[in-house]
Amino acid sequence: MGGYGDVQMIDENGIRVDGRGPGDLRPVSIETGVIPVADGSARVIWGTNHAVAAVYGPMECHPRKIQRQDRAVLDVRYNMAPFSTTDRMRPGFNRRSREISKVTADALESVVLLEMYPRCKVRVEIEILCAEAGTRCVGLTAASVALAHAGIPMTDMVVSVASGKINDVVVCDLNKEEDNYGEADLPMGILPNSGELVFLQMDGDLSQAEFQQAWDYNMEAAMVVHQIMVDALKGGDA
Amino acid sequence: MGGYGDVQMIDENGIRVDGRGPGDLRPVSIETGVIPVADGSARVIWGTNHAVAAVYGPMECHPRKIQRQDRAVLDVRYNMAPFSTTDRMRPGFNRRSREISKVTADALESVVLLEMYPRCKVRVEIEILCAEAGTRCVGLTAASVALAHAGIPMTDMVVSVASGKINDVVVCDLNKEEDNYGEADLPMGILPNSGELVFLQMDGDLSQAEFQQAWDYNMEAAMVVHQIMVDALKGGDA
Amino acid sequence: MGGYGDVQMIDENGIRVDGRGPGDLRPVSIETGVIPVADGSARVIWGTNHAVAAVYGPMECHPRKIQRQDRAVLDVRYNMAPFSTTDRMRPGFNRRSREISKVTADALESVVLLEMYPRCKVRVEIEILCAEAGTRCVGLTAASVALAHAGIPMTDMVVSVASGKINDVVVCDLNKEEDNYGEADLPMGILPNSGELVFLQMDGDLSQAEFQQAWDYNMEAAMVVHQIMVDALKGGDA
Amino acid sequence: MAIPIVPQLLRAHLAELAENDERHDGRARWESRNTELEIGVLRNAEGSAKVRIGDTIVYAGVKFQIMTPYPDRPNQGGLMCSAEIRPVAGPNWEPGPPSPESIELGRVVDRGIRESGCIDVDNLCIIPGEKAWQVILDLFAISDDGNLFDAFALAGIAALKSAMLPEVKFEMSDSDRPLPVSKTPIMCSYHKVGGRFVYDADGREELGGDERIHITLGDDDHVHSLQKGLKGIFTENEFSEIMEHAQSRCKELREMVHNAEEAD
Amino acid sequence: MAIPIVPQLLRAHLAELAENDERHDGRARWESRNTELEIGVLRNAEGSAKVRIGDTIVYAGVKFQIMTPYPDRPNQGGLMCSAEIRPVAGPNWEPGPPSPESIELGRVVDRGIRESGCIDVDNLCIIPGEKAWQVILDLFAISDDGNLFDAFALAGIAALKSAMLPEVKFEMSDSDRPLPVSKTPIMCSYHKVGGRFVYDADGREELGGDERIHITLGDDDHVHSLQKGLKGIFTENEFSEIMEHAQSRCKELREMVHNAEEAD
Amino acid sequence: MAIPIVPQLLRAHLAELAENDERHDGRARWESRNTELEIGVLRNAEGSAKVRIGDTIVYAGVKFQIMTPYPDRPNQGGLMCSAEIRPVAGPNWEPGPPSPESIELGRVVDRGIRESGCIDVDNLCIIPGEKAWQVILDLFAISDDGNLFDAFALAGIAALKSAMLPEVKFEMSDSDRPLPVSKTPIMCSYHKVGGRFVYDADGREELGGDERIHITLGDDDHVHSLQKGLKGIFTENEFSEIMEHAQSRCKELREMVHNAEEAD
Repeated sequence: MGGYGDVQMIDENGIRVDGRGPGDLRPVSIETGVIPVADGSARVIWGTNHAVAAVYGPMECHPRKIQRQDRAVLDVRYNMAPFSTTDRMRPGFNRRSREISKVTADALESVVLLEMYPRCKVRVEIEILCAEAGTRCVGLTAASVALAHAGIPMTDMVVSVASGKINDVVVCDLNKEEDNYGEADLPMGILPNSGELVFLQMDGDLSQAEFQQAWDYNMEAAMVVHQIMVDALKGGDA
Repeated sequence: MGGYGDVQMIDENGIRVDGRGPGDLRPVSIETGVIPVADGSARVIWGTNHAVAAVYGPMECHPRKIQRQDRAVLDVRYNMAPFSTTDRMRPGFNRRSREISKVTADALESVVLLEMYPRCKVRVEIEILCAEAGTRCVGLTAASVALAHAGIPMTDMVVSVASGKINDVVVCDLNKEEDNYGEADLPMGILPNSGELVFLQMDGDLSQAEFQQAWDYNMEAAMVVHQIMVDALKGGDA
Repeated sequence: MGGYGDVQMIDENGIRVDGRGPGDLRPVSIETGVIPVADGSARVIWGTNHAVAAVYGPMECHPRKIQRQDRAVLDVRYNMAPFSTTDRMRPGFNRRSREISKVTADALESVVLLEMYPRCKVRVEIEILCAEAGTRCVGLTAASVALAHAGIPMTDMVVSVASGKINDVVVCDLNKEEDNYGEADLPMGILPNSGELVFLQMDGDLSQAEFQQAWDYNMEAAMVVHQIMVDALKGGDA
Repeated sequence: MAIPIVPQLLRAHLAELAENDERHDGRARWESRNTELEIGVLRNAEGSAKVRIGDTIVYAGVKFQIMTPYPDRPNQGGLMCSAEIRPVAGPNWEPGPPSPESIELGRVVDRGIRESGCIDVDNLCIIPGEKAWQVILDLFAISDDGNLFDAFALAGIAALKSAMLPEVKFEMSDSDRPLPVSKTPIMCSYHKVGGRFVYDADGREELGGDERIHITLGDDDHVHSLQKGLKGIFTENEFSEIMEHAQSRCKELREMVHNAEEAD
Repeated sequence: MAIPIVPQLLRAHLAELAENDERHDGRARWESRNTELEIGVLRNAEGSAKVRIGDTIVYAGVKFQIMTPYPDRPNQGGLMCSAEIRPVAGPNWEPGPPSPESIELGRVVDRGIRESGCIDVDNLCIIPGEKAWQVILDLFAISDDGNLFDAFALAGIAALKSAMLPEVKFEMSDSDRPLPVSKTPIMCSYHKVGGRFVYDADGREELGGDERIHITLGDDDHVHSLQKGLKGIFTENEFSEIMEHAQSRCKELREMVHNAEEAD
Repeated sequence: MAIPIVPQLLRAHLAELAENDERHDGRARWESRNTELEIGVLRNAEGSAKVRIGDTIVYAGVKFQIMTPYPDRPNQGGLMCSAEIRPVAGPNWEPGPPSPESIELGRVVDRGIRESGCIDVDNLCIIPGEKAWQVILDLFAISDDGNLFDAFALAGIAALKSAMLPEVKFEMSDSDRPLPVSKTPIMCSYHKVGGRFVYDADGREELGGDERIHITLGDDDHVHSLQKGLKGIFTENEFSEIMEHAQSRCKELREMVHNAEEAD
């Protein structure tokens, strides 16, 4: 977190620069079937974030050496397009995208019934086309919808949201400025049916009480986003 | 193409800086057997270009995964030696040499009878020791002679020449200065027996009429170079 | 060798800056068992050099393609930790460490009875934690002790020492300043029981007579270090 | 009608169709798939376009950087064009460093735009010898059902023509101004399928076809770039036929770019 | 007692022990292995520490470089934290570029230290806009028997707290001065083994366990960094239990760092 | 006489020949193959040489760049020596990053030249602290039938001795001047084949042999560089015998370099 205490991002009435209250989400919209050649796909517009996710498989797993006798391998990649950021991002895997790919895979593996497809591979590709804070959450949410759209069986979908702290106030779903200048960021991956977690990170500085507030905001927001995911899947392809 | 219209490279009588007329080739000489450890090899001196090509194979194809059941694999590499250019060239494959390797392989695969050697590999190695414009043509021509020298069966040899445009005049076989400051470059790979093409690129600006003139120059020059190739192969090794 | 003739490193009585005479070694101490998870390990403190070596194996050899039917493969790596040098060393294999790994492997392969473990691999890992001249010798010596500690059979241990020349005087076991500003460096890998060699390099400028003197110093020093190695192996783990 | 996806069978199937001058999706030999162009679709890019040709979907985004001009060309800015086909775009695209195919794609599209001279690099100078604009055009495929070349080229020129030099962000002016783009080079690509060339091959035709030829033509039918790809032999007559079609089709696509510009 | 090393059998074995609330080495669920900390152990590093937790042994070394501050932050120096687990550290660590595991390790440890704000980067400025100190913390494992995360984090903060800015070497002063480090962030890591979380898992427990959670707490129980790793689901209650243990254990380890400092 | 190329059989065959003090191509133990040296063969290099030893053919080219001297050595230019053995040179050389063998080759040749002091780097300074010449010697094999070490070393020193500092191109003077090279270091390489060392091993002897020793001697028999390569044990007596031969052979090769220079 940048931690520039002197940028004022929330006023005395608890109204944030983009007009939201502390516990409000940005607008979220979801479409399925946006990548015609994929087995499943989704687009998530979240604030001004724009992510697409494609699912390929279950397919034959090669190289053979990564094949598993008892279950499918889940191959997840998160990537930012070069034009997705204010300053151009050089193409190619970097440490950040590698790590986000890994935690996203860890989250999804916790819910996908991989044992149903021994010796297979399921590829999940997340591409951020426009990035405005919280892309790992947006990407994980998009991947979850794309898996459902591809008909891959899961125990539950994963909904991912990040709350944080700005000007010493805990707020829900940080936007870009809040992410740059805020004091803490707590992204979580939540199973909406049980309230359990499959993904958790946090950076910055939160007292134990603030931490609890951010946690609660994420839980509430997850239920809202979950409904949008369900509606998109019911609504049929774009 | 550089496109510096203000460098005068051809006079009012159609005489170029190196004394050639618009349709003239630079001097070309070819030797075979210049790499004793190779199965076939050739050296082409073309103007002050200096290229050598070696052919190894047909040999066992490894790694296995690139092996083909019904034909041989043709593995072609084009490379510039670090001392081949005015400013030293850093060793290692770059995008340009990768692309030239690919178009050279595409051209040669069109004529080599690869079906005669199932599960084998034929390696073609092109090294530019001195570069003075048109090295992709010189290299492809050298590779073609080296394949013949190695006794690899082909439907025809490939002859490659590039014509272009300087000071609004279409000319044959650009030299280095003409390549740097000219307005267009049209390299072609021609089968001398049928006049058919296996390689074609073009950069710059040519009207439809100029394009036809450059095409015709290439066709004529290819016949001249073809005779030198045939003579070299008949003449025995260096 | 730096070859700065004007840095005075030895006085008229043959006393070096660190108090040693021309033929004297720096203090050497050796411990075994310093890496609990390894099959064999050693730490060598030599002057202010600090090296650790670990041996893993004999173990199954993979990737399969490097497996040998008639003997074990010896996989040796020499590496300097980023904090081992005055200016931080960027992590990752460089040409110097690659070459030292190779000559170290060549030396050890000459004595390890690899035929006793067909199709296996033995890994030898050398890490320099603090570097103060002569690290290839210190590392090779540490590796030799770690192999013995792991119970890998050898025809003899390898002892490695470097002598050289400073201010036109031949001296034994160069320290860091002497290595930086000296005129020659002759590292050798010696089998203490036969006086034969398995490792030899040299850089700088030595007349034939100076060369013989440096050679003789190395032979004498090797016997001293060998005794310390034997004592460490007898003494039991740290 | 079931279409075989094993390449060997697919080749035979496509050859059979070709004998009757048919294509597997019912198109005529020189007919293109439905082609759509949208501009201004990427908020963080200074210029952008999305192109859909059948089930092929690509984006192009333009970004700007400040560069120091090369010492021998103190008045010139630069143009960089980079194509990425990431594994999102289809079952057969692999992660890892750019494949020879995607390198060729980027270079062929780059050349068509660069060689047309549509971007006047002398126009990009800010302070001679010190500062100039570098234009970076990134081409990005999200769904590959064939003919990425033409999709990239179309999205590329449209994105450039919609791009604004970010003079406000770089504190050089109070308002951004459009990037000057003087021409509209257009690429048309042809694949040999079942022994004869067709226009706008889809994924199946690429898989079961032979060589391809890419032609970039400028506003006045001038040739700016050619590229033959893959193994295969072609005659002068075949080439003339293609060139003739390209001259008429390029005009139509150029119109589409101009219409999108005006609608913007 | 023989312990199976085939992961499948090992999982079963650990699960069986868990049913009786036992661990394979006899420890209680929240009990750590013997933990030792030494500082000032690496002569060529400007600050250093060695940590041993059971059979896990790591070093941390601090080096300094002079950097040019970023234009938008002319008064700030930098902190870089890099973790290497080379093949010396165990039979399963491979040579080559950093694995996803070691990248995650470095980033998680880095974040805990960075986000605590213990290094005031404004304090590292030498000449505003021109020169500043860059602190480089290198974490280096030589023996991995599990829980490298906590070992690295402990060695890292201890090495930083022992580091001297090399002002003599860089000809800026007649004597070196300590690097100012204002806080002591401590990481505690928990692994799910046999269905319940345990503290300080060793190599076998990592091999036969599921997800792990890393918590970095500051001087005042403030949370600075969290990370859940690996496949696995956990409940809010499980997390609360871990957080409670972390609050007490971090205090003990912080004490250990302070004692080592004083003894130095 | 058919010569087996399976290494195991080849070893046996070479050992048998060695018992009668014979070599597979009829040479005596200390006899070299036919050795030819040409200089000035590469038009775009500022200095160049081609060496042929039997069927081994290599080129060396010298290029110059302007460098900024290192702060601690403001009066010094630099020498960089790089060896490439590309797959053109033989059936067993693979494409890709430099192999350990080719890295060793480059470093051993580099050292022999560098350590002899034949290039006085103080002589390469143009403006102290600002500009100096960097000499780049590129060694390039096109046909490898063994003993690339000696071929590279011979071509390298000959190329350097023929090199002209390109003062015209860099606009520093009206005419180029020769690079000052004060000594002529020469390398001789020995391989253990069939149990005894031989001089100038060819490709087969390298394949069926054991360790090798490389010796670089200067004008006055001074030793400048040594390297033992590959697995193998040797005695002090063996080494003395080699050193004695190297002293006489280096003189002959040095003569060859001087003759080529004069003929130039």
